[in-house]
Amino acid sequence: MGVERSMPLDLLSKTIENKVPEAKINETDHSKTGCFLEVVVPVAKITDTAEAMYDELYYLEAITGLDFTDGFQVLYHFNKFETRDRVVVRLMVGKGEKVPTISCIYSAALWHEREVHDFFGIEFEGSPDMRPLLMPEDVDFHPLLKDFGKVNAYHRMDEIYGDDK
Amino acid sequence: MGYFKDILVGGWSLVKGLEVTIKRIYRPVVTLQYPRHRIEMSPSYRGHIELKRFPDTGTHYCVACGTCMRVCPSQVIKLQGEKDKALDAKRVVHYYIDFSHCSLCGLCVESCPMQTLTFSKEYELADESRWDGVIDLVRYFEESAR
Amino acid sequence: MEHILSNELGRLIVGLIVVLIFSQLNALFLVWLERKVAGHIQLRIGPKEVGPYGLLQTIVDGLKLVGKELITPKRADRILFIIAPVLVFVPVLVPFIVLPFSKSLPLNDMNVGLLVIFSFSTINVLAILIGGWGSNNKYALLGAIRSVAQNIAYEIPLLLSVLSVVLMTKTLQMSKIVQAQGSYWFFLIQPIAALTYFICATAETNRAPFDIPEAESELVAGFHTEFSGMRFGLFFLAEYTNVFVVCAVATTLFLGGWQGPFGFSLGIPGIIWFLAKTYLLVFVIMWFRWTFPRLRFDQLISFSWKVLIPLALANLIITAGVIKLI
Amino acid sequence: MATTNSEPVLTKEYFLNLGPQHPSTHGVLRVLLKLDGEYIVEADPIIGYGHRGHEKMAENRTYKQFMPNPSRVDYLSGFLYNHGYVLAVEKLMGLEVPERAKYIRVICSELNRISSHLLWFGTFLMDLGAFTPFLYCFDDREVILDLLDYITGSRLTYCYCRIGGVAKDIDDQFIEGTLNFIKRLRSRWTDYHNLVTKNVIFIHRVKDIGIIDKNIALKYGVTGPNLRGCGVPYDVRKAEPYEIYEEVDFEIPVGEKGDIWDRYMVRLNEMEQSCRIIEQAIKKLPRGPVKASGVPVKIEPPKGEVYFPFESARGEAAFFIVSDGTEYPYRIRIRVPSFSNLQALTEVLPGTLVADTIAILGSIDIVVPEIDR
Repeated sequence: MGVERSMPLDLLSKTIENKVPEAKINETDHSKTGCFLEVVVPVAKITDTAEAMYDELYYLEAITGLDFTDGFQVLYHFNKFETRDRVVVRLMVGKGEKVPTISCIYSAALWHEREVHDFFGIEFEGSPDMRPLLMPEDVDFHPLLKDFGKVNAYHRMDEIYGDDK
Repeated sequence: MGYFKDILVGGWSLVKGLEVTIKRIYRPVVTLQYPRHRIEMSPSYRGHIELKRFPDTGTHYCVACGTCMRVCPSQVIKLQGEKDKALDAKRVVHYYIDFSHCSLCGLCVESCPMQTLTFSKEYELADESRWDGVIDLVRYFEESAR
Repeated sequence: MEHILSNELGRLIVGLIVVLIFSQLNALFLVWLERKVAGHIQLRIGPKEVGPYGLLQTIVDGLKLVGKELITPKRADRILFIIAPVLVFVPVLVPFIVLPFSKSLPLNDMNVGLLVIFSFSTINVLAILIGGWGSNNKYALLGAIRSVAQNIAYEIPLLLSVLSVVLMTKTLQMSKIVQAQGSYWFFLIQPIAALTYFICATAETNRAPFDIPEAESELVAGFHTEFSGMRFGLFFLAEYTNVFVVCAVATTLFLGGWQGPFGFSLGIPGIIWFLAKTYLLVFVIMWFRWTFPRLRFDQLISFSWKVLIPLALANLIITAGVIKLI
Repeated sequence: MATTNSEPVLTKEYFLNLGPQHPSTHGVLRVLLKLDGEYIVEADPIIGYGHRGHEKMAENRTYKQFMPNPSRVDYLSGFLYNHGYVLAVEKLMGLEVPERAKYIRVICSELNRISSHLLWFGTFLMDLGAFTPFLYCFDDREVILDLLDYITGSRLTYCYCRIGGVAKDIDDQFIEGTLNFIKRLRSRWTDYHNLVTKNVIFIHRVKDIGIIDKNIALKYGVTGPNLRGCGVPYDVRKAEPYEIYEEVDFEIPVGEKGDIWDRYMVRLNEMEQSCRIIEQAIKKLPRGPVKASGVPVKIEPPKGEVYFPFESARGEAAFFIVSDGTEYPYRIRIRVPSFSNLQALTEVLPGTLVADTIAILGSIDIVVPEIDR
């Protein structure tokens, strides 16, 4: 599917670079991954990145957690209403590391973060509300962790993402 | 003046609404009185699976290979085969499905190498106990022959 | 028998027994009718299994309700909770004493008949309030509060519209009001009063589109959320009896009671005329219910104060003026 | 009970649990309302009662075995999810699907969209207190269910798309039935408009109530008809066209303010647009196979990830799949539109009446099991 990106690439990249100089910005093939841009930022800088995204009128599609043997990944998918322009912001989160919340910028993030917390036990720092969302109130396990229940595979990050970079 | 116009327009819209419903009173009903009238199930209706009877031999071809058992996402199929000496081939002896857990995806039907599984047209499947959902397809097959 | 009937007291006792039986059967019949009307409007059949055309369905349902356990919630106010269903049902029986089913049939043709009806129908609100408050349930309380607000708003235009008829006939006696409509029915010369009365009557009986106190998509069941078994049954029967009563009053006031159109009775006995007209109005109320969405509570009240009351008041003043001139 | 106390009467705010068992919470949603009289001060939707763990299930099922699951995520637009999942896997594998299969999928998807909107129409009016439209809609919807039943074999939770095509070809009877249905649906609009759209009570109940404007939509990621109601013409079918949506001509209906009325009109117009898509697709329907030939028995997509969005009846839904190169997906994340749409209510509900709350809740068209997954 030859979907063209309808926004000039560098506009967003520049805004992000201004705010978060450490960000690694890669172009990705939309026809393969569904995203145009991949932004890898350090965990502490996610709030700034989210601010940059909000300034550019992106909305938050989803926050996804991924569990690997050597840490978590937290993926923020952003998109724009008027133009097709999906961006994925990738965080490499160590086990036990806390992620700053972005619910102060995107209200939508609150529930998504609660969900990620439910499923992976990743703590979001500064979040006003960390009650379990989908799980019952009294659960003490995180079902989507790869060491919970029946598991088919538990990989390191580079086993999946290593080859194509 | 707008005040009276609003009342009149609003009132008229209500009358139009009443007209729609009163017309329906004379229309024939669309519901089906189920236990008294029955419907034909559509040709691709999915009931629980059953063993297909092939007209040339008058029996099914299940060889208890277990493909369906492995492919089933809900693990509802359990089967047991035994070597039939007369035919010199493996034949199924018991084929259990727990229909209460089946999601009717049809993977077993599609993956069957002997093409001997099909969906039945059974739709009155209410039962008293959860164990009544467990059906032995071989017995079902034999009973349906009678 | 003759002797008993000629005796005033005997007549009253026999009448009361007949009223009790009739009101029960009537309510059961109306429940059946409602379900049938709803069914056919919605392209369904409605009850059909028990009895011919499902006529006995409601009786069976009633028996089921009688057999059910009466649950009183732990935190409820026991006295009020038990009183409420009784209080809601008794007053709706009183109007039957003065309703002029035919020329000779009003049980007691009091000269304040109309007043009796309206004073007793107001008790209904009190009962709903008691029931809603007593059940100590938030939905029930909200329903009760809504009901009170609604009834206060709708009593006024209701009485104003009735008053214009009373001005014309100069009497509160039901039979005299009917007799005054010998040549023409009052809804022809009092269309606004008739319409206002009918709308208010729908609101008064908490029927859709004014079923706000029991709005089941909002308040689950409103004031009778916590009532079970026959207590709920009494609320239910009272609602339908109430519908019958307001329609019967509408028939008396605006549709010529037991008389045929323009004085022609066409050989049909008065009671048949009366019941036919009443049930026609009941049907219209049911027809409303299965057509319209529900109003919101504040819209309902503003409709009453901004539209119905001014119209009824203007109508009353014009009527008074015209009568004075003639 | 009969306590006498001389304390002054205090009015205070109180909590009302709307749900989980309530006639109009469409499933098992619980909204904790903080009320001041009948006005809402704070609304806190509490979800998760219908959590079935589809995402965990996905990790223990092969790509093929997961096929029946997506349609159960949102049972009202099951076909769209089934379709979306298959498309995501195909994208991951780089699989090309025969033209005819694409057309068939789109026809069925749009039929499913209409049926979902019709159901919404009925239940929404039921929330407003009108019962009868519900039954009329079900009468119409029944035709769709019969049509889809005829080819897919199920009435609600379809599992008809296959990786690389569809399960079986459609026939003339289905096409004829579909065209007849469209004719029938179009003949019903006057009745619906007379009964509902023009009704003065309805208009008063929905105009200027529950406004979700562009700002709220951006903050909460509201998509679908709820977003289009406030005038943003965002539709995944146009923005990132998949299947044959690029080749058919249809419009994106939009509203102005984003109140209930706009959302209502958007959905009604969308049904008409879906009819147009179906008509065009049927006209263009090519001949040929309905299943790609080179689909391996074992589905083992290459390593990598894909985010595949598609337009469900309620907004932008998406499947995010991470593959480790084996038969089992490493992770499947399902982005459901109702999740974001419902969350926006925490901002929309305060200040409205209880009656409005029900209307707003109905108007955003949530399917609770979809949120809970």
